[in-house]
Amino acid sequence: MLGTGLLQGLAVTAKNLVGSFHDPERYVTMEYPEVKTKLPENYRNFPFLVHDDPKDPLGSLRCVACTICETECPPQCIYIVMDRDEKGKALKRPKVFDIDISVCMSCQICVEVCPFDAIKMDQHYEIAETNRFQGLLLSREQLSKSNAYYHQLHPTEAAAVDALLAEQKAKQAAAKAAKAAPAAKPPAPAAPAANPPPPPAPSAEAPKPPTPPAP
Amino acid sequence: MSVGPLQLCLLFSSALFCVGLIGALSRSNTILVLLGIELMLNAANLNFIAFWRFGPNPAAATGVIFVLFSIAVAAAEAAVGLALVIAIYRHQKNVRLQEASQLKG
Amino acid sequence: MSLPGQLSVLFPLASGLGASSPLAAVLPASDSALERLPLTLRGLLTGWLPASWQWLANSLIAIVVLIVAFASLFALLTLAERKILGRVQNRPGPNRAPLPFLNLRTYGLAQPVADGVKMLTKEDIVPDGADRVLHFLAPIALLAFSILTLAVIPYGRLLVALDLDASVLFFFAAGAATELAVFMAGWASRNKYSLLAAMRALAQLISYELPLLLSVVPVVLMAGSLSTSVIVERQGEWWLGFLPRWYVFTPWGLAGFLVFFVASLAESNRSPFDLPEAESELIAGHLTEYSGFKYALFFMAEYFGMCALCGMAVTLFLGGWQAPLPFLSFIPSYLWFAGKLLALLGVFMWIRASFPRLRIDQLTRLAWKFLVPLALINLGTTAFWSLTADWAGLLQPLRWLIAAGLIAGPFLLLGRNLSKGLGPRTYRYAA
Amino acid sequence: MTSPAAPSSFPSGLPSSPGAHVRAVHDDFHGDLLEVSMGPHHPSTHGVFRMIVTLDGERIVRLKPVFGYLHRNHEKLGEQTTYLASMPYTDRLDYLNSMTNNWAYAIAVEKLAGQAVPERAEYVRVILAELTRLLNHTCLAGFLLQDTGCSGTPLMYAFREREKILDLFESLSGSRMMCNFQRFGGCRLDPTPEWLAAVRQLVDGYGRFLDEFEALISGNEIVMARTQGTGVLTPALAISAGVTGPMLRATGVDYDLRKVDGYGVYPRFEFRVPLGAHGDTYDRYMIRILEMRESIQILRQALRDLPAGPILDPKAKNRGFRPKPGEAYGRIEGPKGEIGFYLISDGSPNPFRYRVRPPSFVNLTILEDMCLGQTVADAVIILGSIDIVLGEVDR
Amino acid sequence: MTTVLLCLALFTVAAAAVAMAMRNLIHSALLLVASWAGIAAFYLWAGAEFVAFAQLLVYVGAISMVVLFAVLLTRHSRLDFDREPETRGRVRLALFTGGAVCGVLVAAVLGTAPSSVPAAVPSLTVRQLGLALMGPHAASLLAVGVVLTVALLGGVVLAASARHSDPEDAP
Repeated sequence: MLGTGLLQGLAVTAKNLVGSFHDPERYVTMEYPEVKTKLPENYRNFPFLVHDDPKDPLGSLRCVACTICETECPPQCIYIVMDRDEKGKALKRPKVFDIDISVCMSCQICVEVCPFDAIKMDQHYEIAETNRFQGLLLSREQLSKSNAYYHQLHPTEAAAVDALLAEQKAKQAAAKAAKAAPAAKPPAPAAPAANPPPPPAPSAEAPKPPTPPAP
Repeated sequence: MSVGPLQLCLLFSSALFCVGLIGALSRSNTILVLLGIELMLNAANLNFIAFWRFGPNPAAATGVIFVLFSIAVAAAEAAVGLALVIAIYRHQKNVRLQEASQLKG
Repeated sequence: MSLPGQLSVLFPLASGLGASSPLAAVLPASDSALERLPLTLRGLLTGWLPASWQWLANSLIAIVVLIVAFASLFALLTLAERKILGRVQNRPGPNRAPLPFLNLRTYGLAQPVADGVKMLTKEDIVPDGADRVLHFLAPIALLAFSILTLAVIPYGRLLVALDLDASVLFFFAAGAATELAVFMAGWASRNKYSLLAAMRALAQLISYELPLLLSVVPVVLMAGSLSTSVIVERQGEWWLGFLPRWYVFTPWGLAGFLVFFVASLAESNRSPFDLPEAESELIAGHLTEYSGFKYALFFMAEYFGMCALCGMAVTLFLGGWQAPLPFLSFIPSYLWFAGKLLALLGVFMWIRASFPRLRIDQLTRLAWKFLVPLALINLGTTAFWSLTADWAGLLQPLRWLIAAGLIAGPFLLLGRNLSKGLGPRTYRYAA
Repeated sequence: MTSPAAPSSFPSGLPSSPGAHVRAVHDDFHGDLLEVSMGPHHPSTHGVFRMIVTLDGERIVRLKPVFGYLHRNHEKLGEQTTYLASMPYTDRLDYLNSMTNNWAYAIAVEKLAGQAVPERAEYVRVILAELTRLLNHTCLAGFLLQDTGCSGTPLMYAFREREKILDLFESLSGSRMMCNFQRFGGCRLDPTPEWLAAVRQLVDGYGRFLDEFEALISGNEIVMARTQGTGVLTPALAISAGVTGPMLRATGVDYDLRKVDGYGVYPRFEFRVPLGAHGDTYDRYMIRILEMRESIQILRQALRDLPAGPILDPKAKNRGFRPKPGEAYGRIEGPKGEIGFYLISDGSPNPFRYRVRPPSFVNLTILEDMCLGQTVADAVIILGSIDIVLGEVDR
Repeated sequence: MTTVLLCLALFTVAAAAVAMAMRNLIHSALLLVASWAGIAAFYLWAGAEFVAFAQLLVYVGAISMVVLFAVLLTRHSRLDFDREPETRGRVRLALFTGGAVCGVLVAAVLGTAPSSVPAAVPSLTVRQLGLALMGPHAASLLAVGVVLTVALLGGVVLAASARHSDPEDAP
């Protein structure tokens, strides 16, 4: 009969109207600034750099400026310059580490490819800025976050990383001890088992940083 | 020469009638010609109401009833007339009265 | 003759809140003070004026009260509509606009104020190439005609702004002009979407004016009057002493109410008949090129029209301001009217939240192939009902049965014809 | 303009110079046909898509789709970046269905490199693909009804359920829509038992939601009147235009890559392929609803049979990946149709040629054929029923 | 009360005259609607309430819609503008004829002695009107009904058949 389908539809909407007052399943809005969803541990949005010593956030960065992430980054939003001493010898730490998070697409590939567990994904998402260029171009100082912060964001993952690093350290210490004893073996590279990092070769074609025009 | 309300009404109606007449005669757009004729019909209706209102026997509702009938007929006229206009338009792609000289399409 | 005298000649039966109503005598002596409250207040305000000015003052008061009451109802309705729509869609609806300076949210009650401020401060844009005069006149005309229709609805016992002998006719005459304004808006905007909307508005009006009027004829037939006050009075009796004799509780009244309801959804451009402003097809239809205050006027007029049609439906079929049960008569009549009006408006919103939109050819087909025949058959049924008014005893149920059959049969047949070729389908699966 | 009765001479009395452009508009208004440009900014074009519609009254006599507003060089970007770096870009193709895009791309690369995939990963991929199908079809039903003129109600119900799936994606992959989850030789992360339990819970509740949604929509006379018989697509035209996915099956052609190719572990599951008979908008809608019900069955079986084991092939190499020279085409049955990636390797870290076969784009090509003779209102819902995502159409 | 009448008359005639002179058909139609509304106001002034509302309903509500529809459906080409030389003579002729008719009418009206004006507005309720319609005028009512029905059918047939018979209509 004409109209039965319409009545059925009206019944559904009426059920939802009433349900929105007593059934949390039918009232799903989170009123955002007051109430925030609990982020899952895996949540990612923009990368940050992990440092181990809160007293020296820049000096204790795990990053060795190997530029793997810079090469692999799909939108090429990472810009790294290795720090060098006066003689031009690489110091294995970044002098410049910039991430333009207005270009970053939160793909996490930098995290995956980093052999030193130095770059991790942040979860801080309230990053709206009125300044399109300077405000979203994060430098080494802004990117550097403590390991404790990393633990806070991704506890499981961070624990695994810490265990791995501790294991490596132990191995390194053992290697050092072994080296001290026979003093013949070459030093083992401090790297995870899977992929030894290719030699950091800052080529001439390294992507230019997204130079912001002067405001 | 005195002008009572009845005369005023009649003058009003004559003026309206002439406006309709001039429009119907001068325009070549069929729709406007029809509208001019409508206007003349309306002017005639004005007379009926005026005579009913100021006439000797307002209790008899004849004037009002005549106007009601006239409005009904005018509606019919408008409906058929405009249907004709659309038919003409579909046939000759314009609504100029001068060119609608054939009854057979 | 003084100015008010001239005006009263122009509208001989206009009487301002029913002072010279033919029904003035029916106000029961036992009426409570609450029931008389509006009249008492008006008496306090205008009682001291000379007689010829009193009429003018009363009319002005009626106009001001009507506009203020419905403007505030409009503000509340916009909020209520969004709240209901929100709740149906499992969200809270607007609830954040705070009261100015207090920072109190009060469930979004300040939202209409915020909307109003926004509307008033927006730039008024008239497109290049638009017909400026018509573009300007359209919202004003629409609002004016919508307000006119509000004048003849009896809001309570003796509470009618314009108690005409032919008020039902007046209502439809004024209501018919609203689509003209929609057309003006659409055509004057010089926008193709608006033009399409204007065409749709015209087609819709022509189609739905007829069932709307035809569905009212039975009521006029049974009440024997075109006056809304009389129609409400006639529904004031009781079956068996306690069941209300509203027209909707008869077979022909129910059918007439449904036809009227559907047609009034179309007349007020409400979903599922909101084709002139179909946002998914025509952006905003005739409103596309309107902004700021003009847009607000359109919005307001739309709600006024909706209120007027709902008020008319209440008056014609739902017993107007009559209480549903005899012992509830102590509640003032205007409150009953307000309750029924709000309930009907709620149904309008509920429907808007539930249904998609029809297509223009389906819309006209529904009118011509379903509503008009049904209304005509309903007219015949009403004639039967009126002829068998003296059937009593066992004949009474028979009368009900015959009348119900006369409605239900054609309803089923017409419905089947209308939905020919449509229906749920069964699907096969690949082997 | 397009008017056949274009005026040959201008009346002498018209003012000549001021507002010449206004008179041009005037001509538009007085032709027999009305040319309306729907889009690129239009509520119902699902993004920046434009239809130049020529109308006779409300009937469409010509429809010219214009796209490319969202073109961003996807395929050339794929040739400039490494194989792995293309993976997050595939998320952005059909941004509703990143999981299936990822899978199709992963299959192409795995074919190219001869990479094996662990069984657990195959199951997880099926689970994610079917969740994506639920997500996509739910959204589509909501959008389609929104196009028909519902004031948001079905859309909101659809989004309510979609959010649950997105929550699952977020807790698994870290992102709601840009999942970037598949890797060559498996998946990036192993789903936890809690996550699987949450999926199970969602799957159990989804049938209830579908019932309620269908009660609101499928039997609704207005929906049937609007969608039945509009935008009819014949099987012959659909096949010759290369239409795939639910749109093809709605015409009655039995072609589902899950059955035809039997990729992944699909042959192990029992499911049916619903087929339409009319090829109209209602069929396209209903086929998707029925496919969702089948997806629920697949999900139940996959969750039941999910084996233990590694999620990523230990020998898999994602970074510094250099396949041997060769070519490969990997395709899967995405929610919108056949999504495929064609790759040519020259042995370098970047593909020599990277090509996407986007279902939205191919399905969109027959829009005009379906819309001719229908009204504007129909064009909107026909476009809605094709189920396009402009990110994939324009690439 | 003559001032009200004068204002109404002036408004109505002016609106009609401008409407007839307008080049833009939509403006013409809308001005004519205003003029019809003026006539309705005149009926109200004269105390014929029912006729006034009927006039509004039929003219403002219905006929105006049909006219606008006709205007929109027959999107006029520029040939329809009345500015060609051959029409000038006709306009002059029409003005002359109209003026002549007007002169005769005005002379006739002014030449007649005014009748006595009834003091009060005649009261005519809807009930009386209805009784009169169904009583002495029932036959004419039936005839009008038949005319309307035939006109409706004729209009539908005319407008519908024209659409099918035109092969050029198909794009």
